[in-house]
Amino acid sequence: MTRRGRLALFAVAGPGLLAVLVVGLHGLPSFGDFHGVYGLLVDRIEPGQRHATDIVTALNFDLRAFDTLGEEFILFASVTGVALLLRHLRHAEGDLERSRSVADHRFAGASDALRVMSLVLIPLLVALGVYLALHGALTPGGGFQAGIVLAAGPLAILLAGRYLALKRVAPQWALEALDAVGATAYAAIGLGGLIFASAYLENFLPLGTPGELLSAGMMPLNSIAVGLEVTGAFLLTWTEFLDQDVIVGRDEL
Amino acid sequence: MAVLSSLPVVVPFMLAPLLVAVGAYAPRWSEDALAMVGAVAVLVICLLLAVHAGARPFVYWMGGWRPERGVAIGIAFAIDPLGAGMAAFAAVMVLAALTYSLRYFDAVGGLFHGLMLLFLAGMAGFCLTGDLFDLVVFFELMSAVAYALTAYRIEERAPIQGAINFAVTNSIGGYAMFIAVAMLYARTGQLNMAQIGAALDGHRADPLVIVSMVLLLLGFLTKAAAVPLHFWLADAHAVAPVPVCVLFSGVMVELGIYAVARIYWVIFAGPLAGHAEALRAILVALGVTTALLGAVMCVLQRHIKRLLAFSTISHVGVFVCGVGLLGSKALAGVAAFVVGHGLTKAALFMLCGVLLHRFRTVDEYDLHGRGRELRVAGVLFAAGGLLLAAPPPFTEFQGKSLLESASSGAGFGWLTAVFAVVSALTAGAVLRVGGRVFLGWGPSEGPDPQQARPAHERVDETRDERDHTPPLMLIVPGILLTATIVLGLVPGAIPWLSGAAARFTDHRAYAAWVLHGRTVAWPRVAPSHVSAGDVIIGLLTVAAAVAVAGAGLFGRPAVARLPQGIRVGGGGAVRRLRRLHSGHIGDYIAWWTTGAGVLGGACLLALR
Amino acid sequence: MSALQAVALLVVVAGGTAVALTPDPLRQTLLLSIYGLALAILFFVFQAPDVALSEIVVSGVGLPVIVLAALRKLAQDRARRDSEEESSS
Amino acid sequence: MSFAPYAAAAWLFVVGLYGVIASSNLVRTVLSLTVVQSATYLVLLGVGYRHGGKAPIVADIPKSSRLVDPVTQVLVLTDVVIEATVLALLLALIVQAQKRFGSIDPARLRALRD
Repeated sequence: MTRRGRLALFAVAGPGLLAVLVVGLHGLPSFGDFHGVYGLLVDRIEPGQRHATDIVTALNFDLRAFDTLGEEFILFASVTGVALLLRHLRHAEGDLERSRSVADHRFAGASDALRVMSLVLIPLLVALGVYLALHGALTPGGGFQAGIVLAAGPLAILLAGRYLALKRVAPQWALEALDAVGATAYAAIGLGGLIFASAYLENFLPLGTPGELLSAGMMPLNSIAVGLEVTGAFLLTWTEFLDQDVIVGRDEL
Repeated sequence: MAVLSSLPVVVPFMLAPLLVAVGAYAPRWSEDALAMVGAVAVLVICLLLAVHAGARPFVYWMGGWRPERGVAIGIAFAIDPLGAGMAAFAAVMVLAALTYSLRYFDAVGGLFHGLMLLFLAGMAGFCLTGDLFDLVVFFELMSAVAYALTAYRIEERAPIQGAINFAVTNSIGGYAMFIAVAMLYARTGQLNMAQIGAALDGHRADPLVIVSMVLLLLGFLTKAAAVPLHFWLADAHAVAPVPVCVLFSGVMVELGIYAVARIYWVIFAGPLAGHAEALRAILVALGVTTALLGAVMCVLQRHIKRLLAFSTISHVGVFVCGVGLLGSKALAGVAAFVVGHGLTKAALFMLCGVLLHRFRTVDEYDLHGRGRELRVAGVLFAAGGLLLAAPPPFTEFQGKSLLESASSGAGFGWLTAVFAVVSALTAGAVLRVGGRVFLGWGPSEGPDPQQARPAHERVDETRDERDHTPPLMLIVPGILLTATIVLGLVPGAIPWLSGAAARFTDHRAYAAWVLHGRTVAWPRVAPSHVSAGDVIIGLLTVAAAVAVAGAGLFGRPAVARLPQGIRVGGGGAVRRLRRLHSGHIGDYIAWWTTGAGVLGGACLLALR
Repeated sequence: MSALQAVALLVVVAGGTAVALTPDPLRQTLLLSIYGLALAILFFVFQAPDVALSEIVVSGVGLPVIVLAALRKLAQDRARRDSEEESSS
Repeated sequence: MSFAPYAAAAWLFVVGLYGVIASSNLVRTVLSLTVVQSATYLVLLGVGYRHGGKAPIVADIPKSSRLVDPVTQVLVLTDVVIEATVLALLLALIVQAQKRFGSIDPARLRALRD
């Protein structure tokens, strides 16, 4: 089709689909008037039975922990996929340290102000990430958010203009291991439930006092596992794209 | 036995990261071994589950979260014989693909094996879950893996484009499903499918229910590639590496059909009970369009993998018709047909791989006569082509005859003719290719030389030594074809499938055993008999397939003698049909939107 | 619906429309980050702090890095092709 | 007003599709895809909201407080992860497309014309 033909088709089909959606969505309860029995039950069960105070995290890492398992492996599959798709652009990595001076690997566009700021940021990011991962069951946040924040720490090293330092702090193999260990750990915690309790992902740890750090059974463990995986996953994806940039950008092309 | 329920997903989940992380440092054989051990484990567990569920279907609550006051609060695996059987079938396909790739190509340090296992986990979870959102999660897992595997050969252009088209189209289908989940959750306050179904029972289907069904159908039919949501399939299947094609055509696409059946029978059969007639008409219309368009496009191809891809689309049309008949007998027919088709199609793709391995091309005319030396491959290819025509009394025929008797029972007797045309055209196209490649029959120049380009492989996906074909690459398709022949003839196989389908389609019983753990008696299924008429139609179809192949090989002089008006008109129609499949993602999504609007509009108008 | 929610929703609609209608990818990336922030604020006023936090880290850090790196890469490839064409002509 | 979030979602879904269709640059295609996806966030969180409801964190609020629905929020969390993964995969593909085709205009990707 020509561009015009395509748009003409959409000019008919788009409004049609919009109408279908609007007609369907019109049957929803009016905004703010929803009282789903599932949600109401969960609000009652989780704080009582599991001593978690953030009910969203409780759902995420306990009641619907199996969905989260699937989600973690979607992430894992996608990182593996990105590694597969960008693989041939990684060849030069071994030559990196030999062939060029450190100055060559400064991330272009990193100004001095940005560098200083980034160095200040790093410890803050790491602290925030650890806090988020550990307090998932108590306050907003959890392994996923923590993982990205933690990954942003090493990223700040890059913004500080030190690509090689980044590769030294977080070499490829270490990131791959982090990603894989985090994913496996989550699945393995689930197996703990199968072995020590009766069902996969069933809680088999003491519940502790509500509001305290080591409460809510296996939730903090799950949260940490997810945190590890997400940290590895995002750093891998970033460096995968940035390797293209820094390494291939100069000589292979 | 129920204690094993989570393992078909968890075992691959434990192994895949290991493969990915250490794959770069471990020897190839260890990766193969680990991946195959995983696939075998999943296969064995799924078979055990299927047998166990055959006696009594059961529920497994993840995390031990049983329903609280009759309300499901956790995620359930609801395991019935058909679902577990489908998961076992997926494991068989993965195992076959892994075995075939032992000798087929160099894997990139564990990534390929890891992704194959994740694919298996996604498919198994998709088959076993009883939770609507969990179903979507596994759908997305399958998708993410499949996008990456499609573009495995990044050195080529076509795989990149195919993967982009695949990913964009299927992602949009996925988003439609998210909205459907939200709508059904808003209506029922539930995510467990049985519970959603129970909550909808006894209410009239209002626009919200209908649109949520349409959105779910859009997601699953995008994966299953029903017209006009199908454009991505031919692109992706034509370019993915052969072991991946085996999974795509053999089982992934069929899972879309499986999910359509699942959500209809569990969720919508209650509220739409009064509208079964209208819904049947809509789905059958969709199926027939898909079947015929796929068959015609199949005949027009000279790129062999693309030809097989369109044949898959055509068969998807048949399956959509079968599920759309909304009866247990038709569903049993679809199930048998899916198994037979999957095994045959997988074998045919593997034989394509043999050609690719030897000659670096899968262009029918390029390969003219060059397959003469490959006797075994030729025989297998011909057998596969014939089996695609569903000859009596093998597996596909068993499925097809169930389908046909179900369609005449539902007043759609004419579907028999459609099925026959589809089988004859798609099998005829495959036989034509076989005749040209392995026997050197017919002209060696294609009618349209421009079409040849994309079939060449600049860099090939196979391992290097190409002077002879590794025996394993012939043994695996041989086994698959033998299985196609044998499975349908195993005494008790078809009755078991009929029973499983009857169980699958019992809306009320499903809710009873999932939510209340009640034992439900096996439904009695009248034994189906293959009539003499079915056998005659089957044989005629095979004859027609051979005739189509003959016409494709030797018919060009006859076409040249046709009156010019017909030739020009026909040529114009063909060109227009071809031009629709432009490879342009914008076109595809414009058609997707059109399909969504039409399906939604038709359902809203007809089902009230 | 409170006024705050209504405003947040309006900003989201405008932002999403702008992202979809902007043809230039670089500007689109910028808009996308702003859109992500608008979504996060909307989630916050919809009483979903967990989701808002997720959206902030994903659309504020996670995705922009990927998109910008990809854009840079695309520009480099284009520049290389241009210079090759020049030298060959 | 009570329909506004859902109307907004329907609009974003379709306008995102328009972005995909009108695009002559694959990066735009993919970024428009995220707009389509954001429609799903709006429907899910819109459904889960309750008038006067508090965020579902029970640490420092009275036991009887009204809470918004936590379930849809969990679903959106998964949705956000999926957005990130699909975007990363597609961008990797697009980078490769530029390398192989020398263009990321879908009209100039011609490996798969029938």
